Amino acid sequence: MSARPLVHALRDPATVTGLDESGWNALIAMARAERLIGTLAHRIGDRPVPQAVRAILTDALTDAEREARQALWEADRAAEALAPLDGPVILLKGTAYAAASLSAAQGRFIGDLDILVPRDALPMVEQALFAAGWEWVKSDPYDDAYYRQWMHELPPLIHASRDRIIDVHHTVLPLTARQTPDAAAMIADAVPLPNGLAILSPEDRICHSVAHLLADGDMQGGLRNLWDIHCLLDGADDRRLAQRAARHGLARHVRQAQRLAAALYGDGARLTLWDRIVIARLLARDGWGRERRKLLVFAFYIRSHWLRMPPAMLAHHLFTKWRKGHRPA
Amino acid sequence: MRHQLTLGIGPATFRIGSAWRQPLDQLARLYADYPQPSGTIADFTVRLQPAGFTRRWLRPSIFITGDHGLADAAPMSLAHGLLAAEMGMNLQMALGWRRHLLLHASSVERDGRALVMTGESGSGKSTLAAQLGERGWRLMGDEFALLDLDTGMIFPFPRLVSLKNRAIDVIAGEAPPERMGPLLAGTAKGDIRHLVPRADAIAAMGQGARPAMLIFPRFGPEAELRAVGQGEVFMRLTQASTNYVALGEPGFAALTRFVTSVPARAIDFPSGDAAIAMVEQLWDQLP
Amino acid sequence: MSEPENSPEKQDDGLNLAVPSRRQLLMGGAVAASAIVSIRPALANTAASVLNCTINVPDQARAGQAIAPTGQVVPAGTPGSFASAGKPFTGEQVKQAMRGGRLPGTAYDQNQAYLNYIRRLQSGTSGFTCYASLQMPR
Amino acid sequence: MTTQRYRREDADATVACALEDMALLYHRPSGQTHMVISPVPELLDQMGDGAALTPQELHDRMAQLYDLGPREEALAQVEAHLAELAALGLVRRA
Repeated sequence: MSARPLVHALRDPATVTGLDESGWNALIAMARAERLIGTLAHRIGDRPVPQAVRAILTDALTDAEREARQALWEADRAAEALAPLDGPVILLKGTAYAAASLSAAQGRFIGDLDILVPRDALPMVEQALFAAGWEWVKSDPYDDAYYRQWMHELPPLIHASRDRIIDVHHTVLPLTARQTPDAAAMIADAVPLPNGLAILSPEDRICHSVAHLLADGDMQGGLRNLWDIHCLLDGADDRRLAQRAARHGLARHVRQAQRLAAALYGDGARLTLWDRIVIARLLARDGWGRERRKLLVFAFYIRSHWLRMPPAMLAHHLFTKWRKGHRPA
Repeated sequence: MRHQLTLGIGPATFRIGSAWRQPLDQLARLYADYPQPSGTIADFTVRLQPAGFTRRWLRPSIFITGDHGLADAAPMSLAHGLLAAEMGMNLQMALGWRRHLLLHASSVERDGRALVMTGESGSGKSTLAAQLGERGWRLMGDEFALLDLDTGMIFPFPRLVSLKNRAIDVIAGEAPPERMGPLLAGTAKGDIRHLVPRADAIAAMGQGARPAMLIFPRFGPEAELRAVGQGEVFMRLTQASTNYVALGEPGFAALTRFVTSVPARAIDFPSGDAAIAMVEQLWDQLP
Repeated sequence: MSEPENSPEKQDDGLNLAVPSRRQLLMGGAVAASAIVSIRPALANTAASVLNCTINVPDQARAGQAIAPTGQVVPAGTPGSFASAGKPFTGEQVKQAMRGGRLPGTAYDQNQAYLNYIRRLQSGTSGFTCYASLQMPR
Repeated sequence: MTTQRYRREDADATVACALEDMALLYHRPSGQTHMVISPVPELLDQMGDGAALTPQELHDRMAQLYDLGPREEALAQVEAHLAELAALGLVRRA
């Protein structure tokens, strides 16, 4: 048992009408575990489904709608707090898709607010956010220094009265990653929004999402990330995308993402061995919502750290974390 | 998962998976009289899974999770499996239910009208509801009261009543042994036994009632009665609701309708009997 | 038991709550104290406690620890921190202190630390704090 | 006294409900509920026409309807309340 039924339902929602009761239980549990229940509800639309399922899908759409509204409000508060700086502030990921009402946003779970700012604006941005009521999620000096030196973002901040988290990025991948995407070019080509914020250009949105999935992360929530990419690729200009990907050193990753999206959500693609391993990791979810293929998942977890930093520093980092009793979340 | 059970409580259907048979057997026995849910499509999945790789056999301990989970939920011993399953269902309702405003409150019904009682854990609301349930009131629920977003009616969630410590003997004296669950000794919250609601309360679990009074009960040194301002009632009910924020404007409309139409009292009581007397007296004074 | 006079149907869409008579308008204390409390279920510990019962500083589960000036709970004896209050404060006492008064038996900066702790009680995961603290053992 | 202007964007962004001892505001764009006491309902009411007002202008509008006490003190309080309303997004800096 893997997450394949979820992939099938997203690719071809008409097929869900053939599901029996245990099939529905499994589909709903894995969709919730992968945080794709809202997207699934949107894809199914008003096709006939059992009454018990209709109630669940309606709840999911209500949640997604509220989620989008709260995410846009959080962006509005960030725009308000950072307006005096009049430097570029670019929305990333879910909030960006919602702000530009892209297809990727429909029914999507959004969660934290991610923004991209020029690296030299970080101190002013940090100060402005503090003045407007944000504070560190956890004040741990080691994390703080580690983030500032090696990571592509500030430590996460949480707003005192709204309990919403903001991640401020100054580039796309950790500074130590093998690829070094051109953040300045992404900022320069950003598309302005009415509220003073901006979103990445269509090509850069894809490159950013691909970098997050294939060049950085341990693929937690990978099916959702790949669904974003599948939606963003729809109508993208392949030539410009290939040029942009090359500029960011992500050409290989973007081509792989195109194959994976076509294989899972599109009309199919010829897959390499590495593609199949990645797909096996993405589908590691069963009909009870449990993560499966634990060793494979753990291997990708180690890989994500390896990609972020050279071995010596990785050992030091893990040792310090272990000594401070940090359990991986 | 190795073992599985589907339960219908009030309007919600739960699919509970477990690595062990014992908790599900206990549940099935205690929920035997409950109407079978119309189908097996579940609103929520609950999982009782081993807390660690070896914990399936070696000193088995349960990690409670499901559609919604708590990363740092404390593992529980298999001996407390019944309680773990109950908490697993509560967790899903608290985090996932959207079809009513969920109030962390107990409720009972008499002649078509509902009495709602809310207060922190240990305020005696479950025990009081159970006692009223044995004295001519219909028990609607001891943990969650479901406020209908359109009509303002209260709907039941008649799960097994969880009795803690002293309350066990109080209720054991009033309810027949076959409606009492096993004694779960030494849980994180002391000794616990479950009480199966009366058959008529279970049969009527689909019937709502118009809320007529809200009470904030509290176990206290001496009997005391205090009116509670609407501002304070509203504030405390937003704390006692786990889905108020998630419901958005319909939640605001439902809660303001409740607060402006249902009179509220805070009662301190030194004993169960004193509490029952105060409740009956307040209820008789209702217009 | 009189029915409250504003029946539920009278829900205003505009904001014509204000009574337009030339009455004295309470403008707030010396320092323009907040006339707004934003509901967040995470307010459980503070708001409900502020209105009528008691607040322990820090809460019972962490009784032995101390309070840093920022209001965070730190190990007892941390330099610059204040020992726990020992006895709970009533809702009224906290309400007065938040409006510019002082918690009984506290020095100035000790009072600030305790108030920061109480304000910090307000942050927490939204929606679940009230439930988690009731069911899951700390 | 600053010349910062404040404006209330659209009146139906908030739903209000009067309780015995205070008023409740549900703010649709943020999904937040606020419990408010005087002078906040009165201030918002006076800004209902969406005009961009300085604290002084708002104070003078209010002073026609209410006794706000000594002008100097009341002005400072109007400005403080406006700043807090702006932080919550109930009004906007114009």
